[in-house]
Amino acid sequence: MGIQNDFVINIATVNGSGSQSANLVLLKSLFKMGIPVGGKNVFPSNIAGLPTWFWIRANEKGYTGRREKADIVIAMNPQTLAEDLHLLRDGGIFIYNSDIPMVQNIPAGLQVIAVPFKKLVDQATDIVKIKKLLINIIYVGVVSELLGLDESSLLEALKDQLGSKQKVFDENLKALNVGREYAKNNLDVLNFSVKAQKMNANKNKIMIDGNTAAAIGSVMGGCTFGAWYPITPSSSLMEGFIKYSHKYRQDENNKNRFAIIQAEDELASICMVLGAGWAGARAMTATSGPGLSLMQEAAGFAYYSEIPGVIWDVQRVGPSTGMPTRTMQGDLFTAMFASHGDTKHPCLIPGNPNECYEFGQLSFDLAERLQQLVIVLSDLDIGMNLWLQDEFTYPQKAFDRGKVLTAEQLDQVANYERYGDPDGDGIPYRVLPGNHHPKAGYTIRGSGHNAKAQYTESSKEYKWVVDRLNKKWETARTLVPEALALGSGNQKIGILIYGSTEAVIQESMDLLAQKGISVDSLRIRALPFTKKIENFISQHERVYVIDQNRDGQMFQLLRMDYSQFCSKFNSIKHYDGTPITADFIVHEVSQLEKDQAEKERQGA
Amino acid sequence: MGIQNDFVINIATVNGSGSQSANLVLLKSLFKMGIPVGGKNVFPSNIAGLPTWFWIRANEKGYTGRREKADIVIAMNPQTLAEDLHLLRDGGIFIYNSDIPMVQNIPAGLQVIAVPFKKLVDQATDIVKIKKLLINIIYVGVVSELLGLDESSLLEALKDQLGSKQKVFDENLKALNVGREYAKNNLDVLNFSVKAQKMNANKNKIMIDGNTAAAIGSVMGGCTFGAWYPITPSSSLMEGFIKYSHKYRQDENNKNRFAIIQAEDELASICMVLGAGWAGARAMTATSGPGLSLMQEAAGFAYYSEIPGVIWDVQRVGPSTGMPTRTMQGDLFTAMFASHGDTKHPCLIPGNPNECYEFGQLSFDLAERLQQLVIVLSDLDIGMNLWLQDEFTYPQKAFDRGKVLTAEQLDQVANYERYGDPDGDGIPYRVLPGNHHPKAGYTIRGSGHNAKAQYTESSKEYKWVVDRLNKKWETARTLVPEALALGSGNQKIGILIYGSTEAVIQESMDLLAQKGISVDSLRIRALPFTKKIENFISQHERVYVIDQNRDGQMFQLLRMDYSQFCSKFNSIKHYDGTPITADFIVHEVSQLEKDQAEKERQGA
Amino acid sequence: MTTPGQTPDRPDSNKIGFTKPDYAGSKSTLCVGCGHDQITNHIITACYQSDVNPYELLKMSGIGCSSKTPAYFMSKSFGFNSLHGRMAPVSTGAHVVLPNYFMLGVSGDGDTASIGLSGFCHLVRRNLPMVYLVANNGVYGLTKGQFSATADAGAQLKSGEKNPFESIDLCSLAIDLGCTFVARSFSGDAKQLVPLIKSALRHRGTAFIDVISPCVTFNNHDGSTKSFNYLKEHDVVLQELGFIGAQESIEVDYQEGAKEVVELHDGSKLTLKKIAQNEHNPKDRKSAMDLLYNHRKTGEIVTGLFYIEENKESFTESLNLCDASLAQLNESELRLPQDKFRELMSEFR
Amino acid sequence: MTTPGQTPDRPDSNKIGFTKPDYAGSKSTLCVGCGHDQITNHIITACYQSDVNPYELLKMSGIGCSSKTPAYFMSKSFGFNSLHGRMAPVSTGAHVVLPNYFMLGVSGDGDTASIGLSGFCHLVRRNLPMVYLVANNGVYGLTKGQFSATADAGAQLKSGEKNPFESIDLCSLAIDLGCTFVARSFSGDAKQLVPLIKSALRHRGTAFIDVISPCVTFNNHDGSTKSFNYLKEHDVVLQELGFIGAQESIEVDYQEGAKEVVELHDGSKLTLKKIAQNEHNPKDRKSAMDLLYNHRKTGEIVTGLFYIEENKESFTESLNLCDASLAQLNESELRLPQDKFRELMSEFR
Ligand SMILES: Cc1ncc(C[n+]2csc(CCOP(=O)(O)OP(=O)(O)O)c2C)c(N)n1
Ligand SMILES: Cc1ncc(C[n+]2csc(CCOP(=O)(O)OP(=O)(O)O)c2C)c(N)n1
Ligand code: SF4
Ligand code: SF4
Ligand SMILES: [Mg+2]
Ligand SMILES: [Mg+2]
Repeated sequence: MGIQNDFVINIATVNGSGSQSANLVLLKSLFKMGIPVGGKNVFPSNIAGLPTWFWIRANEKGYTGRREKADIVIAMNPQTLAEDLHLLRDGGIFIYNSDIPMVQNIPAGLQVIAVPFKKLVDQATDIVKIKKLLINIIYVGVVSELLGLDESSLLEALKDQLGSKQKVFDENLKALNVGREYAKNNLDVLNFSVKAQKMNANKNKIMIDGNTAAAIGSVMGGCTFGAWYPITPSSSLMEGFIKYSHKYRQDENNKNRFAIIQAEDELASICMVLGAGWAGARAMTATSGPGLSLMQEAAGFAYYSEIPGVIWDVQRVGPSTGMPTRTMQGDLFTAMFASHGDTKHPCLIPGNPNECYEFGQLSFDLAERLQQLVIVLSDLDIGMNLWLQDEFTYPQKAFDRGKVLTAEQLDQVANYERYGDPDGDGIPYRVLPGNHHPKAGYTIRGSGHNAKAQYTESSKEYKWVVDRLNKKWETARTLVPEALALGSGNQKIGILIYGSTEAVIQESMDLLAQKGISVDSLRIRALPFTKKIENFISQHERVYVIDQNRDGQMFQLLRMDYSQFCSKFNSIKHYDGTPITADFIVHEVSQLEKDQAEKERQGA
Repeated sequence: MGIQNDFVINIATVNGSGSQSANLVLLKSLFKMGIPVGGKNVFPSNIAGLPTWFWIRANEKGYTGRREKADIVIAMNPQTLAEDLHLLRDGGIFIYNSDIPMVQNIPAGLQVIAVPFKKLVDQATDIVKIKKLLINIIYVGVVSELLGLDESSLLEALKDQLGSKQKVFDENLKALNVGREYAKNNLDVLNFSVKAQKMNANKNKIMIDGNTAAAIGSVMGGCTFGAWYPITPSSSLMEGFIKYSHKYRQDENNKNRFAIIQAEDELASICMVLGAGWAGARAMTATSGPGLSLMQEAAGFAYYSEIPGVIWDVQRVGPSTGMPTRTMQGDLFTAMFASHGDTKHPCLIPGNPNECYEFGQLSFDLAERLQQLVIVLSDLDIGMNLWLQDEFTYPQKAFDRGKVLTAEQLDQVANYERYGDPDGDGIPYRVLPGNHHPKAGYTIRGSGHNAKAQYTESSKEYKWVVDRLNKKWETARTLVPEALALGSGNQKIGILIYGSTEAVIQESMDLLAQKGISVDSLRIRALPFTKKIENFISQHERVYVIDQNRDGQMFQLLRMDYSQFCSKFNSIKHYDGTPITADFIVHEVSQLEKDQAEKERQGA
Repeated sequence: MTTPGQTPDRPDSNKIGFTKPDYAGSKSTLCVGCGHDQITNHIITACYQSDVNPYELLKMSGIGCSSKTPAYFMSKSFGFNSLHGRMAPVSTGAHVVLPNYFMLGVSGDGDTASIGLSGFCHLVRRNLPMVYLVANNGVYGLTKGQFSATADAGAQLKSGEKNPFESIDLCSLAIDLGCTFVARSFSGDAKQLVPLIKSALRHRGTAFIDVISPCVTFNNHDGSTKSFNYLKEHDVVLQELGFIGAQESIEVDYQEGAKEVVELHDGSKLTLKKIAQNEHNPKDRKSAMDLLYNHRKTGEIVTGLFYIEENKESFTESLNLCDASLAQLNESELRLPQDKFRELMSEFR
Repeated sequence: MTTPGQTPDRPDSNKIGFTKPDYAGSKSTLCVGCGHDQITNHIITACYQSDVNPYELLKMSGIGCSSKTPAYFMSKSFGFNSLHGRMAPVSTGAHVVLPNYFMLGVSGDGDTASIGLSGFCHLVRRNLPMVYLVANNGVYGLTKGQFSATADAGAQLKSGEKNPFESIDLCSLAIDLGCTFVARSFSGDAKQLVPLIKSALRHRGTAFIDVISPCVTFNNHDGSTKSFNYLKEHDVVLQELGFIGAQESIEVDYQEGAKEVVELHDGSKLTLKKIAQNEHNPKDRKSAMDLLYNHRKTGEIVTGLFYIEENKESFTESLNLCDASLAQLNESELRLPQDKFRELMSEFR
């Protein structure tokens, strides 16, 4: 009567020790067995030698978000042994390296399994240099046996991860088997209480991180220009874009259909995006909080001079440098209001890697349609962790390059104004440098200008343009991706979420339902808010807004726009740097519901 | 039956032509005559040759804010002659230079006076070089005669402005008299419909701009360190601080009790402030919107590492470079939420130069007490225009340097924690570099840290510190300057204003009262909001929030914090770059009141 | 292809059919007598005379009086009046999309040597093909005359305030950073500046020209080292410069032996005839540096072409760009085809 | 005054009574073998041996692996681990308030030559008195090994990617900008780096030391020009350096004629004995530049003291500061007295 296909394994190691590949073998084995699974890497902000944890969650129902406690901890890091014990649920299994002295005061009820890794690795290899590395694959061997992993899936995963060189593969395979043998011969494998069983949930699924997805999306979205300055956790996004561009974007003469510039800092990278966007390229940069802060001035220029461009902000924990390797949804204000003096930007908020892929494309359509910066607010949890996702769909639509006039089209226009509003939607027509029509040339500027793009200090002309920009904002509201609902829509309670909270929303709703609290949910996917969001709020009696930041930034933005509904809003905030869990949401909502019931009883 | 001591004169010239001194002579003459008066300079963002207007408003009731239309226009700039006609109220007086051809289509009812300035200046001097300059003083002469200015006040003002060199003074005096003589002999002075009459309203008053006031305040507030990068309209603040520091802050050996650094940019100036603030100096910078945008990243560092410092943001029109020589209250969001990842800063919002002086001092007390950046949101209208003010009061209180432990005090503390909360108010105790106690030394950082100032990536330790920062925010709420009320407090309608709208609030209330709309008003002087603001809102049926920006930023912030009162709020926005007028407010409020009455009637 | 506005038949047309007024911009709003307006005129002359198509030129700038000048020349061209200190990265982004366009940037000493210093250095390091011109007056004109970082040590403001810091010499800095075309000139010296601009436009990497351009309002008094008078007295002209277009026959202006000839990227030629006696070799970085260091001590302002290198790879070349502009590629050129896409997806299984 | 922790009686104490452990910091979290940890050790040695009071030293840094090092030495000192690229302006602000304190900054090549370049240049230009040390590994270590701007042209990443751009030579740049103490060293060369740090601490302006400090994780492979191996093969040591404290008698380490002696600000001395044959004169800027330019062509990395100038006014001097710290002045020292205040008010009437 053990657990089957519903468990969390947490592997505690140090970074730079090579454990990452081993952990991926484990994760991918489960994936290949058809079990829904997710992986999260909790790593330090240094390069080697500090504590790292890898969380694997396998769940037949498809709940692959984070869970607070593990069923199994594999404790390889002596530094954190004591605290790692507390990562286990009651009755959990603690597998540790018996070469290091075990701590005292083991919580009652835990099952402790000591494995003599040093001895085992000596069996696996004589090459001293690789012993440290191979220990990792040995714990995979041990645990795979305990869980009863499907052998062919395991070997396939090993091949995927470590199969590029036969020698390396052989070494690892040997070590894997040493681990498996050890378990078979020394541990009570049969009665191990946690088991994995093949199923068939992963057809047409992939395992991918959001940064890679965004990189692929940007390629498919026709981005031809990237400028960046490395920063965790966004670097892998641009590095992915570089990789795929080189691989898939060279023409028949091996010439590049893209340009990617590693800039000297974020001030430069955003300005390069402005230059390229003005000249007509689909241009983007990727960064995280500190970089976004540095981009504020240029963001205002883009807003006022109406240059399209895309910023990916893969959010990490602030304030300031904060915790670069932890996750947070803390940059909503900074993104939406980036820059002084009445500036605002549409933001897209992907909830998973699939949406990173989609928004990698959509962001450019919107940016060019609206002639604005579009800021995509991803986060470390989406960007760097491995999510189980539907395979991406091949784009069906052509690029929407927005309102651009060619020289020929300009000939048809009587009174061309770069900053006019002929269509009444607040969006003017662009001309691109390179357009040789005599009416085309204009000087773009961040200083006051009139509809004709001429410098002005006239109150009237100034006001006309900024009022039009406000009209454009209302148009943006109709173009940004719609919020997504879950649930019947008939409940009294609504939960408003956004971003990576997606990973746990279905689980939360199911758990709440089990507790007798039925809820609907709506996931916001963009700023400014759409009508559907307003409707959702108006149709529910109580609305819980879930933020992964301290200040409840989405909650605040909602109160600002929908203050008429303010009495409905409740704020739930998770902000310790870890991804939010269903347990947390369930706990908070039930608590608040209980308070509410109490209040009502007293009121009654 | 003309107008007496209640008029607006608008002088249209080009900048760099020397008209500014002449205009000040006129302004100061009125001031010295004891008539309440204010002066506003509407100048272009270049150095010479473009249209400039100087507005003088004299009003016996003390209404010295901007008024939409002038009673008298002195039109010296041929470029703007046509539009200048429209600056006049119906029946206004248009004095122009008859050397330039007059425009056609003069609106009916205007009184047009042509003055042959070229001929007059030929009488005033033979020196070709100074003719252009002296023309300015000639129009002062003409108009002073028409208005009937008190001769001794006029001469005193001339001496103040141009008396430092006898020769210059004599030349100007001669020109002034040429103008006066011309008016006496050629114009119907006696029946001129606008007159100035001596009164006694300016006892203990001064005429000063906010930047100068802030500079004096910073000196009196013990600021010893300034770092800046020039930007309109903030430059004169720091230049004032430089001037007064040099004049009043040298010790007996002519050594400086201050250091002021012209930095290479705003990134550097704010970082210099952080360095100096950390080391214990009262440190400030002054900037405007673009600079504030560049300071975002460092602002977050200050917030998280708890370094005191002061930023003066003298706001100008955005977005982006915008209109550098026009006024706006557009940086509220940018200031309050400066930086990514849950950052927020207390802001002070002076309403006039006197408060610039006060906040020049208070800002440092608050910054050091709270160990935070304090951002003072002034604007171009306050900062660069001349306001009639009560003479500043000499400070009675000592500096509040906040919680700082000396080495001796550290000896008494058992468990010193740089980022602890021993008092429960969210504010820790600082130690300053230079403190030689073994417990003192710590490394300040913008990365995750615990109460002991040690690097951390622990969720628990991280959360403890940011929760404490939130507690500090609540403490800030109790320390920032209280909002100021006008009116009986018993009205149904409340007006919430802030900043330079102060100049016209009394006038607006009086005018509204005349229209039968009695209102109370409250002027917000800081963020976060105080209890008094909440009370004001709760005690009024309808609340008009007046912003000088397009997006109603204060309105939005209020809705965010007081969404329970959202149905009461109405937003009034003025954002064309000119200072707001009482007429505008009256118009908007009465319109909205009419709508309201209509609604109520229909509802009933 | 004739672009609109070309009138090849007119006698005053240049080789590509534009007359001088085709190179005009809107009316200057700078102070009367400002050096920057002189530069504007020289740019117009240079572009007109050397047959630069205004439709194929991008005008770049930052913020400052100097950065306003692009509005005052060549209205037919697209211009980017960017942010203070950001001309360099904005130009970098734009260039990549239109690599075959001329790019001419006018910045100020504040814009480049203060707030924009890092961008400038990195642009030079990348050898971005553009003419980067600094209208150098030693002060922040537009904010009313504070010292900039190019103000010389000991130079005085009108107020008498003295600059305590050594000036940043943008030319030696550029040379040190590997800039491939480095010159200094004076806004008043059409004879020198016009051929410099012409050659700079044909150079295949970053062409940097530091033009001393007096600010008549804030830095033209005694005690200034950037005033018209100071320049008149201290300008040491290094060479007599000439430019010969690729189409022109070299004999026009070329006498064996008397002049050094540098062949530029497109086949046009820059000719140099030494005036000042010195050992300077404009193809040797060390020699160029020595020249500058020697003159620094004397208070003289040496002007002319200091350094030129035509063989270094330009930024554009390092990017290995396809022929079409990055702005003009379509879905089929940019997206993975279906099969590749499926292949890629399979990597994540 | 004895500051706490001083134990002058112990035999292993230095002249001011501290033992070497008094200079220790917390445990390094850098990769095993990282050059930066070597630098940490040399700093500790230099400060201990040359009697630097840890209570009177400020440790500054930016962000990067290198910028973490101040945490790993001298825990008694106050430290400022600032923002990426902002060590320079933060140091400038702090120095002004505690001008008599030693200030020692450790930055990275990314931190200084990329995002912090402008601040670095302007700090040098101001001659801010501090030791500005760059732990230069040619890559961004902390973000996993991308090229930085000091990577040499042609240098290779582990992936094989080649750097197309010329490297920024922070030493020649510093010299050009008027830096008054410019040296290069290698993290593995205690003999050279320790006396350099000692002298740099006693220098009265900006002392810049570019220390090649290999990144064992991302830039220590073949093809790297900043690897331990490359350094071993290409390091050309210019001089044998020595430091003689102000208190020490000069005879200790000084032989007439054999060595050049530079007297530092506080009376201590730096001695130089030429090793490599060359014309280099460390007191002449041009000579220092020539040295660097000559070696650049050869692929050699010349290390040693390139340039020193003890007479230039430091930033602090230009500020004409009062004796008391700006942090410690009180109301009566800072406010106008009542009468002056009234006088001032009357100006606005
Ligand atoms: C971020 C920012 N900071 C400051 C300013 C104010 N500002 C405008 S122009 C200028 C200096 C211009 O100096 P320079 O580049 O030398 O041009 P000049 O006017 O002397 O030709 C400054 C500081 C600004 N526009 N933006
Ligand atoms: C504004 C900002 N951008 C980017 C980063 C990410 N980042 C951290 S360290 C670093 C580079 C460090 O390189 P270097 O200074 O050479 O130090 P090293 O790690 O090589 O010693 C970068 C880009 C950041 N922290 N802040
Ligand atoms: S202020 Fe100086 S730089 Fe600016 S336009 Fe006038 S003269 Fe030229
Ligand atoms: S990554 Fe490189 S620079 Fe960073 S600690 Fe490791 S070896 Fe040192
Ligand atoms: Mg200038
Ligand atoms: Mg590095």
